[in-house]
Amino acid sequence: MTAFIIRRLLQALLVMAVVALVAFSLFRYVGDPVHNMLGQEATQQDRAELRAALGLDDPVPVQFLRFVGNALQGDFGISYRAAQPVSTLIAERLPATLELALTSALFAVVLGIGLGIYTALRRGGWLSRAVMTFSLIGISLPTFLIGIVLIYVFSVELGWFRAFGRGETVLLWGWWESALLTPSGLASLVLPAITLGLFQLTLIMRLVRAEMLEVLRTDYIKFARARGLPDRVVHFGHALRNTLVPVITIIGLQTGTIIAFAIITETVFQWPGVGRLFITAIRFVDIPVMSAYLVLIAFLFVAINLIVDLLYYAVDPRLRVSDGG
Amino acid sequence: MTADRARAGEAPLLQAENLQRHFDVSKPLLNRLLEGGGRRILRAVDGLDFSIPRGGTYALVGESGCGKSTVARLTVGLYPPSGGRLTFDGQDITDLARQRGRRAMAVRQRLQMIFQDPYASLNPLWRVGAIIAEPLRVLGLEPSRRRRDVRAGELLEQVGLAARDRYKYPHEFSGGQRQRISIARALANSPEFIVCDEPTSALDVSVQAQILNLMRDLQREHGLTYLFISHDMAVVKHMADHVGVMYLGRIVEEAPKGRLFSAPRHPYTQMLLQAIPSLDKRDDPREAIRGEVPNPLAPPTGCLFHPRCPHANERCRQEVPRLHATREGSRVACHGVEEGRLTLAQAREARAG
Amino acid sequence: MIRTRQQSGRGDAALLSVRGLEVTFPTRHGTLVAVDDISFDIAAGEILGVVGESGAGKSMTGNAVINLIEPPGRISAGEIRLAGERIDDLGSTALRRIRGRRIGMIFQDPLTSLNPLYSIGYQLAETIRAHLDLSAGQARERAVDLLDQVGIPDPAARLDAYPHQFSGGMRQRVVIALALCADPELVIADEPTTALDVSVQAQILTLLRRLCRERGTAVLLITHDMGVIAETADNVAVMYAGRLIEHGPATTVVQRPQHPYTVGLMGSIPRLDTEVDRLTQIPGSMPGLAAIPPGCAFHPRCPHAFGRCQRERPDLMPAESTRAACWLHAASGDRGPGPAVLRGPHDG
Amino acid sequence: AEARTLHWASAADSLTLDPHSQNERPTHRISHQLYDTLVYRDLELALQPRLATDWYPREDDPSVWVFELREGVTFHEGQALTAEDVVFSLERAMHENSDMRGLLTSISEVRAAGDYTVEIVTDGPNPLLPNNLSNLFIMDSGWAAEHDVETPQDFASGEESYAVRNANGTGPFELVSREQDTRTEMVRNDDYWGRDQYPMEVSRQVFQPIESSATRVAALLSGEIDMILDAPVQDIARLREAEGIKVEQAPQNRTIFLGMHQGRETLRNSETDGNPFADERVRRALYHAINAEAIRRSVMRGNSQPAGIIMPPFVNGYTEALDERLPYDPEAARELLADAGYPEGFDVTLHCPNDRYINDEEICEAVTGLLGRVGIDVNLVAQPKSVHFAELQRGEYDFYMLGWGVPTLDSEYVFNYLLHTSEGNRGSWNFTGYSNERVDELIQAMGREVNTEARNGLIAEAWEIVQDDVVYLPLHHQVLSWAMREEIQHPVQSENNPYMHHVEFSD
Amino acid sequence: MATRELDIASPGRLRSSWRAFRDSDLLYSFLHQPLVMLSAAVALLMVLGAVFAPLLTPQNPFNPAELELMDAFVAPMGESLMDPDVTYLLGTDSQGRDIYSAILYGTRISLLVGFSAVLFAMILGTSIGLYAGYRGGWPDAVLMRVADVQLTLPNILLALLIFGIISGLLPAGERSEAALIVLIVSIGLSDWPQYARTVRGATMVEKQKEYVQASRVIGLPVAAILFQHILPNVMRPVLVIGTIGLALAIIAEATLSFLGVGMPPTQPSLGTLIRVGQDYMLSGEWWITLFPAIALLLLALSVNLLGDWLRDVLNPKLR
Ligand SMILES: Nc1ncnc2c1ncn2[C@@H]1O[C@H](COP(=O)(O)OP(=O)(O)OP(=O)(O)O)[C@@H](O)[C@H]1O
Ligand SMILES: Nc1ncnc2c1ncn2[C@@H]1O[C@H](COP(=O)(O)OP(=O)(O)OP(=O)(O)O)[C@@H](O)[C@H]1O
Ligand SMILES: [Mg+2]
Ligand SMILES: [Mg+2]
Repeated sequence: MTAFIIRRLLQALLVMAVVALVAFSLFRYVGDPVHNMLGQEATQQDRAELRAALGLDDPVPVQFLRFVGNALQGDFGISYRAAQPVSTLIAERLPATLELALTSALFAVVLGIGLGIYTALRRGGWLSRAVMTFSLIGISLPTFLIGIVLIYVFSVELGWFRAFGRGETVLLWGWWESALLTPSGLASLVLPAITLGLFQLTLIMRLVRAEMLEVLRTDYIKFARARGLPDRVVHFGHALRNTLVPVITIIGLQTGTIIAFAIITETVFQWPGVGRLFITAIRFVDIPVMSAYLVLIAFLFVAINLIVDLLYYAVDPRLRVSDGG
Repeated sequence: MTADRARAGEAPLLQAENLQRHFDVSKPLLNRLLEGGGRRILRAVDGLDFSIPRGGTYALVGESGCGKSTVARLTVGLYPPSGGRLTFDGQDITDLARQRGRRAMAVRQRLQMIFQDPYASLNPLWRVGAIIAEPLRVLGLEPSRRRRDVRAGELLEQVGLAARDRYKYPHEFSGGQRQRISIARALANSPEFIVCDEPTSALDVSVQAQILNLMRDLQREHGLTYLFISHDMAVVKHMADHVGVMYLGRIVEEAPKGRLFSAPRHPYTQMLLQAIPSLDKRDDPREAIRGEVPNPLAPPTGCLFHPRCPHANERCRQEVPRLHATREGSRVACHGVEEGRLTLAQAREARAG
Repeated sequence: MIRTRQQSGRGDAALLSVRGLEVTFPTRHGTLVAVDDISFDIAAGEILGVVGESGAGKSMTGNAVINLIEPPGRISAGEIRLAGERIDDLGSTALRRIRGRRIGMIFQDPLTSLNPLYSIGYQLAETIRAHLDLSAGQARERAVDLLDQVGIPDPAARLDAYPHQFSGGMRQRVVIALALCADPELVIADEPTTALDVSVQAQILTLLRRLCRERGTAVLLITHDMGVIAETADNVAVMYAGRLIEHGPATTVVQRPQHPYTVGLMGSIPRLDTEVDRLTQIPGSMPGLAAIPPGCAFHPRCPHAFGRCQRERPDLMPAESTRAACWLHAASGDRGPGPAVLRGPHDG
Repeated sequence: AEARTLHWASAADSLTLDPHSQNERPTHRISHQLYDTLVYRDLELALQPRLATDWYPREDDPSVWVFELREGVTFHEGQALTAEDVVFSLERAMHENSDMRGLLTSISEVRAAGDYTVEIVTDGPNPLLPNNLSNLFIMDSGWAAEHDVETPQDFASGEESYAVRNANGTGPFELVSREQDTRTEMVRNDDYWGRDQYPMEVSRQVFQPIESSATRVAALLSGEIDMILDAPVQDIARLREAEGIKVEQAPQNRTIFLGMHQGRETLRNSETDGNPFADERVRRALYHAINAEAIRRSVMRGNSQPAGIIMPPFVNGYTEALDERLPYDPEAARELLADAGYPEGFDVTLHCPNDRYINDEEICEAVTGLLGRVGIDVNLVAQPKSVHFAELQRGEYDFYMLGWGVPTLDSEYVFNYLLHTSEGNRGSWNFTGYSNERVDELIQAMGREVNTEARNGLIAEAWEIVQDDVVYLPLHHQVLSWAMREEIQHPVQSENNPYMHHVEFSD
Repeated sequence: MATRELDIASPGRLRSSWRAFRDSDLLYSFLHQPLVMLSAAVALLMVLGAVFAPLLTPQNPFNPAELELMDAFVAPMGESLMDPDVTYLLGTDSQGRDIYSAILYGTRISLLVGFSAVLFAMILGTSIGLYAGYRGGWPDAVLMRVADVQLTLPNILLALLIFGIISGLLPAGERSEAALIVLIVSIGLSDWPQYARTVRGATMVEKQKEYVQASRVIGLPVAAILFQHILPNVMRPVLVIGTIGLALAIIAEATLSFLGVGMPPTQPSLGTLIRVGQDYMLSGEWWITLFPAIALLLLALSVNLLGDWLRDVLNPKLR
């Protein structure tokens, strides 16, 4: 167990190191940072000064270490575009993305697991078929189209929900701008959360269904039936728990995916999150923001993966107890 | 008979000396550091000596996991041994698994293998004709595609199928028929020596009989030498001249068939024989059978069988017995037999149950 | 002790009575009949062995009894009675009171029969409490007791262990304990030893036999191993291509089989006590369900087949001390060469 | 007055709150809410007093402008406004980090001539100086010292300073919170000096940039936003019909045109040898090939005014005759190209912004098609404005789109930036390589000439030359379209600059 | 293919193949699922339409010179102002681009990007998977760890990143020309782990199978084993993933283009058309965005349906 966690941590560190290297190379080699900052007009002297100020004359490993050191302190430099520290930009936007991602993850997981179980248990039923067909449409509809349609129908035509931004926010703990506590914030959250969650929902649902069907075919389920256990126990006690083992991984990964997919939703709904920051950065070739976002997302993913692995331990005794031998 | 020839001093076709194969199944380094415990070596085959005379059938029996298949793979060069020596027709083939090139091919041409699972041993996407002709093609024995095709048909007929079956795919055949196809493939390069790894254990008895008969017929016809592996004592008795009983990677008893079955000396052999349900006797209390095969990663000290042996004493718990010849011409690795605690009479009695 | 032979006909005396059972699978090639018009009885305490080659329909028969046939397969005809009460048409609640409570089941593979995520204590207690009105503590006690009976050393300590911490033989013992949780009247054991090593096989069979004898439990023992039958069963039913072709006391069927298939089968088994140069072999192999020949399903492989065999399907008919579905034993009319030809190689 | 919040939106956000760091409209727009200028352009673009109550050249010295300051004005944080602050602000705006310094090049000294009098000394008489001050915001010198923002933020190198996120102006609104690219919230400054002079009915305003035009419209339609500054041209018809919403339009102080680099030996982004643009016939051919009417009709939905000159109509020096376009005549274009030695046309890369002007990318696309018809193979590169302008200013383009407004409302501004040979402080937006001695002379003379009539003569002559040289390809004058709730009363300001303290609610 | 050489010419062979196909579950289940047949028809139609777009369209929407600016915003079935003989079936956009032509050409891009990206990912992933699965040991561990990590990064994000990097490296003028390649590479590069993991798993199973051992016994070289035996046997799941991956790649391309980092408006893919058209959704020119959206949905849906069906048919476990 400890060994497992330590190994995972080491791997996580390795991943982060690689990501940092990519991020660093992005900053260092994609375009000339000095050129990006000063433009062509600048004098040789300006350039040399900035070059020295940025430490670009040091050996590359030193630069990399400094990059990592700065990154560890949350310093990713200054955005070329917004002329503000990247860390500030991200810190301002992270709450928005996290609130959106978590809401839609909740929506996707709860509904996805529920529908997955339902369609697996009522395999032939018309409702299951309808849900399955619908889910295929859900997978085939690009997220941005869903968003556009939702905006058009529910915001423009019906006027039920808000079409952009996150409404009024309140400041929690002095740094977290939360939109979950205001009516306009909640009204703003509905459409983006659905948009973002729909794709994940269909994925989770189809996965749960497939896994559940697989599990329902196993000998131990047959044996559980043969032992005369009630259907409820067989389905929810035995089948579901076994289904959850692989599903947990996917759901864990989905949470990561949701944060990344938020890019699209945030673009469509003008949601002031890190995703939109990133997409703007890409369009503006704003390298510091890109590399910071990369590091941030990698960090989130690594953290989520770690949590998923630990959850695995909780669910599957085969991992928990060392096989006596 | 073949046994006579062997006795006449002719060199064995295949000889294994102190053959070993170890698998490193250690946990990753980090776990070992944190949780203690050193490397874990699984001694799947741990010092085997046997020789197979030309034209004979040497059988290896033992329970699951005792290393039978590993021996099979070692002898045909699918694994390199971790130690010991393998000689084929006087030629050292210990390193066959690592060798390419003409010399190795010349050896491979004389060896073949038949596998257990009739469903997995044929590539489902290849036509039967191509499967059978593969050895001819790979070993370069028959460059002409047409002639290979014709030859595949002949081989199919030899094993009791129709020549036109070569255009079909494996899934169009039943288990027994597939095993015949496997045999046809094994015969394609006219090998002298065939390793049969439980060739019938996945088949129904009625089909098993067909295959066993076929194998015997082919042996006679082509003068084949078999290394026959099985966990079924009755099948072994039917097929073999000489039997080696394996337990946890070692041979515990080796004897000519007749002797082994009439007077098994090693307590494990005796137990195996008792464990077979008899068609004639009923309701015998088979309480003598105890325990299960230990985890090969944590084998017992001393005689590997001692935890399950009714005759074990302190020495058995500590000292590893070596194979030694008995007066009757068999070899047994048992302190009890060596010390005379377990006599021939006891053996006969045990057999009679 | 060998029990008296069960006669078909009145099923009142029997614990389990199966009549005209038919299991079918609709497929795109038509409806496949996996179990075709099978009837047999099991008395209380009796061990009935069902033998046959792979695909003969043994498992289907066993599953049909406990109504566990997976769709699209279904029982399409016949009736099954447990102690006189029909159980093949029960609703799911009623069925649950039968399964595990009155009929226990053991599957072939102990590796996959247990849910890997729950401790065996949990699985035992869960089953016990599903059927018996016991408190958690009592259920636990009973679980310990059961584990002890199936020969698991130090049962109280092992209760919280998970399936993967047991060896194959031990796991099968746990499975048996689970099947016996509520002291069922009948146990269906579907190849309980096939996946095990020979030495463990013997132990499990001995255990199963002992427990059922002690409790007077009837057993439907499904296997393809004649040796197991000979050693364990009182009566034996031989299946071929979904049909019952011979039914009689085990010793008789083993020693003096009456159906040509059984004869061939016995001859094809290599034996320890006798030496033959060649085994008897039945040519060909059992037909697939989609290609069962008309008349006697065995006739294309039968050395004694004659005209009638190709046309008419034989029912079980008395043949010496067993009953065989073979026209050679027909009481009158066209009986072909007669049963005298039926001499297996081992019949001396 | 009752509390009224106004939510308004526009495509772009202010880049920084530092009022001297960037000289661009979205930034000024916010600054105008928070800071005051000495003078400002009202809704009719007339220069009006703001912090200055009066201004005049000193009678004894025409190169000194005297500004009388309003008394009793305080900054949001309470400091009183004095002449010191004005001097400080002007000097700050002349610092090399300042983007405003181009407007102040003629100033040689700024001095306080009393607590409420400021004198600005120029290098020679500069009759138009006040025109340059309408976007020059006044900061508190003490506050600046306290927060170490005495020099403007160095935007290019990404400097972050206190003034970027905080503001202490004398303006009608005070900053509550600001999240870049997301939201800027301001409340009414109840101590504003003009509290009684202006309606000041808006008690709180929230500005949110909304990039996507469809979302902007949707937000207005669904009621989340009360006012949008850049109603997409395609949606104007619908917005007009929408209940409770009105669209107000006015010609904008901006003309859209294309520039061609005619000075270099060979084009940078082209396979063609030499520089076709160096030939006046080629430039004229391009002019003939562009169907401005079709662009107006299709791309702009009628919401633009085809232009023949690169300045808006209300600028001094403008005449209708100058604004007459050369006719759309692809035939003539082809002939001219053939004459110039390009019968098969040539290839060129057109660089466009895609988030700066109304339908900028679509216009360029249309141009691409129109030029394609006369054989000119245009490779279109559309990029965000920050990239576009950065690259443009680095002189990397051969053929580009630009829009120009004239805050001073005088032609000299256009000449100075766009047509003077690019050297020193002059011609700083002339990326065409155009250099004409006579024009340069005229431009310099315009700066000195105080006689209006003579000056207008210089302007007319200069226009004649450059129009004849076809230095730029004018496309159209932009029309501003503001869409808002019907109850909001605020006519369109032609600089596209709403003054929220002017807003009245009609209900 | 390797098996080609092994085939033995004979009339029986062909007949047997055909019979095998005719009797196969594949054909049967295809013919018995109207929805699947419908989606196959739709997919086929769209592929044909895309391939033969130049022959089927009145204008080349990628050539600005062919666009008639005065014909902008013609409604579906509307007539051209300039040439009354021309009717715009699905209307035109702000540039006078015929939406019908644009959809066919856009589908072309979508399919081109989709197929190429899938092919790229498939070849890369399958090779890595085969190697890792067969070789085992530390290269396997390392490669799969990389795949794991990459798998956690959604393809859109990765593609965006790769796109960002390549854009940073290319001068602006070349970006739009390189857009197609960049799209293919970035989508393809982000999708390989799927194939690698599946193929690796299947290879590990397959290499243990006795038919592989049988070939090793006679000394068949590793490369031959991999390509003659293992590869064909692991292709089924690869094909399934490939089909589903095609739908995903098409969506990814549309999404990237929608985000404005894909195809430029002068060479619009379906995603670009939707993005551009979105601006006209409220103004009444619904056709500019609606028709491309429908085309995209139909394409993705039909491919997804086919993929779903293939997976069910090729995976007997799921039936
Ligand atoms: N590649 C391998 N890596 C690690 N351990 C192995 C490997 N191959 C075999 N073993 C181990 O070696 C031992 C002997 O295996 P082997 O397959 O030879 O047994 P066997 O006698 O053939 O058993 P069975 O009757 O089940 O086929 C077993 O414990 C097995 O787990
Ligand atoms: N879902 C199904 N669809 C069609 N046929 C089936 C299905 N399940 C089982 N069968 C067929 O039913 C027949 C009887 O199967 P059954 O499992 O009872 O055989 P068995 O005698 O138990 O064989 P084994 O010894 O292999 O367990 C077999 O021929 C099998 O192919
Ligand atoms: Mg083996
Ligand atoms: Mg079975």
